Parts: sequence; C-alpha cells; structure tokens
Amino acid sequence: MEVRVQEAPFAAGAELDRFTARAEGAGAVVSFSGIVRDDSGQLTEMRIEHYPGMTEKALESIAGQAVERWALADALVIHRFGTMKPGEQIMMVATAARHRKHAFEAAEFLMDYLKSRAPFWKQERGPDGTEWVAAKQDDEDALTRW
Amino acid sequence: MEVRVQEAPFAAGAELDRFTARAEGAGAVVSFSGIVRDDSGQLTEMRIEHYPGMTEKALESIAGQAVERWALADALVIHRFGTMKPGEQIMMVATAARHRKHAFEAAEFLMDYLKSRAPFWKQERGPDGTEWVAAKQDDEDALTRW
Amino acid sequence: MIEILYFAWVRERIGLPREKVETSAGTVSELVAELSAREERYALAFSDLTALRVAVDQELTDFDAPLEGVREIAFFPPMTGG
Amino acid sequence: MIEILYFAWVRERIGLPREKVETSAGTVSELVAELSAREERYALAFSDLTALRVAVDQELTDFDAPLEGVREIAFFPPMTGG
Repeated sequence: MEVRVQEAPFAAGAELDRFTARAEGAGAVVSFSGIVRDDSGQLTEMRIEHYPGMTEKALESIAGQAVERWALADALVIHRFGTMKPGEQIMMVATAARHRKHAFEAAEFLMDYLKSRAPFWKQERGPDGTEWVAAKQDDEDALTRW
Repeated sequence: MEVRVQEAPFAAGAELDRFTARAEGAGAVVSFSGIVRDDSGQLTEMRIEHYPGMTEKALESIAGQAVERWALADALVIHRFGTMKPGEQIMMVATAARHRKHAFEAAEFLMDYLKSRAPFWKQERGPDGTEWVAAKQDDEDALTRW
Repeated sequence: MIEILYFAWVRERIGLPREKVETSAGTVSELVAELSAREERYALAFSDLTALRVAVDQELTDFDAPLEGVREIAFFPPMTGG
Repeated sequence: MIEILYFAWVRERIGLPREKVETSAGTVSELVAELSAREERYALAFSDLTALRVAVDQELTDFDAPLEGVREIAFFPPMTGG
C-alpha cells in the first residue's frame, strides 16, 4: 500500500507500470486519474489546499479499509496540492485484485471517500477572481453505497 | 476511439499516458489491465485463440456502444492473442469522461462484454498438458446489469 | 458454398480450423444436423448445442438463424476474453 | 492551550491559518460559542455550522465532541478532494 501527498506533478503511466509490476498474483488492475477540467473555458488555474498531517492519515485510513474489505493485492493513492493548470493531473488511485469486480469496486470506494472525506479544498481562478469549489450533494450521497 | 487486436506485448503505462493526453475535456480517466494469473502455481503458459475479422468488429461495436451510452470523450481497447506467461498483461481498456461515475461504469461495461461477447478463447498449459478455460456463469450473469 | 470455421475445442474435435461446404440447409440447425449425420467427429462436436455458440457472417446469432446469402459460419464454445 | 486551524474560506473569513487559544470550553460547540462572542469575524465564519466540518486531533468528528485532552482542532468547509 502506498499513499503520497505531494505538490509535484506525477507520471500516471509510470506509476501504473510500477504498481502493476509489484502486484503479485493480481489478475486485475484498475486505475483512476483525475484531471483539471475547464468546463467554462474561463479557468486559468486550480489551487488545492490541504491539511498537512491529517491528509496523510485520512488517505492511509481509506486505503487500508479498501485493502482489507476487498482483499486487495495492493493499493496506491497519489494526491497533489498547490497550483495546477487545466489538463494537469490532480490525483490517481490504483487497485490490484485477483478479480476485476473487486478491483473496480475498491477503486470506486477510494474515489468516493477521497471526494468527501479527505481534507482537500479546491479553489478555481478565472478572469473575475477566485472561487472555492462547493461540495456536491451527489458526492456525499455516493458514500451511502458503502 | 481505438481498438487493437495484437500478438505483441504492449506497455500499459505508455498507452494510458497517450490516451489521457488526447482525451480533451475529460476530468476522469479509468483504466483496467488484465494479467495472466497463476493460481495453482502450475501454469507454464496461457494461449489465447481468436477469430480474426470478427474480433475487431465485436470490439469496435462494444467500444462504440460505450462511447455513445456514457458520452465518453474517448475509449481504448487493446487485446492480445497468442502465447503469454504468468504475470504478462493480456489486455487493457481505458475510458475518459467528464465525471468519474461515467468513466467507471463504461470501463466495467467494456470488461463485462469483452469477457463473454468477444471471440477469444483461453487455453492453459501446465505440466499435465493443456486445458480450455471454461466460461463462468458469473461472467454471463454480469451482462444482465447493462 | 459456405465457409465454416471452428475454434477452440470445437476445432480440435472436428480436426480442422475451416472448410468449405456445399449445403442446401435452410438454417444453422439444419446445417448442424447435416454435418452430424456425415461423420462421427461432427456428431461428437455438436452433441450438446447448449455448450456451443454460433456466428453467422461474424455476428453472434442463434441456431435457428437462416442461411440464405450467408458466406461464413463459425462454431465455438462460450467466449473467455478479458 | 489548544491549537486551532482554519482552512479554505473559513481561514479567509477569520483571517489567519492557525492560532493558539486558552479555553475552558468542554465541547467543540462551546468553543465555537466562545470564539463567536469574541469578535465579529468569528461570528461570521461560524454563522452556519451545517456548512462547516470539524476535526479534533486530525480525526473528523461532530460539534458536540468533548475537548478534554485535545491538542488540535480544525474548522473547514466540506471537503472537495479527488
């Protein structure tokens, strides 16, 4: 299990290859990457604030729960903070399991918890200034599934 | 949309990076990789037979359905045939969507259809000879979800 | 003339990957009956149709599919991709 | 002495990222009331508690959580990771 909270960009493909190579006995590897999206065409950058110390603890707790619940061979969480441009990768998770159903479910669980239970806050900057991204009720509701 | 049926190995990480780079406007990229598993410790190799011509048509049809149904920015399917050792990657799919739920669902849909509706047949070779892998009722049942 | 293809253990039981056949069968089922009557190895391969799948001109279909205008038929076990 | 941390717009409204506070409050709610009585900017930041989340010693918790033995409290809006 590996959890990283970092400001620097990461190379998702290289991370996926490394993760897959060490996931012994796994038949299924699922990855998710989150990318800064510019729906309005007005986003100049996104800034992510986090709570150093608690962030790492929260991510390790979430990843540990996923590993145990789905008997994962391995799990990876990388989440950036700081300033990013549209198109840049914000975060990724990867899960390795014997069967595809478990790898998919565990990755979705990780994402649902990351969205609403890990101490990150997104702020968007455009030509008219900055705005904190509001939490979505959909994301909160997604947790009831688990 | 890209569909490839090939005997040669592929580099999942490089494919994921290339796919992500061209998936404009997507906020979410999901990938799945399938790996030759050796549960018994007796597998010397896996051979995959396919139906040239029909395989490509079936995969393109499945990928096209996924792109339309989940309004994907892009979809990728790579599936190998021929002989592979335990630990080698058999196939991968990737999906790019605006939101994570659609990227996850479309990737699971692709996998469920690939398992039971694309003309591939797996044969395992061990010390006692070869055996065709039997289709699983679970995999057939998984299709009822869609 | 229809081209028939066999895959996986169906190919092994029949002993060849493909063959061209002259037939007046109107459906896949009639073709299966015709082949099964011809030689023991076909009868063996087609003994349990629930364990088989069929594609007509590279599209999955049923055993009652008509053969008019068809160029290629394939018989194989349930698929195991992914 | 308890260390209080503020994040995102809570930090902006209160005007500082962290501070040390001497308090006799028994619960998070009591601490919030104490701070809100102290200065307008706190009252503003804490005006709608349903829009806030609280962590005590880096674990998410509720506003009725006790403060005995606690070293660090953080107030912030609902999280938006991923």
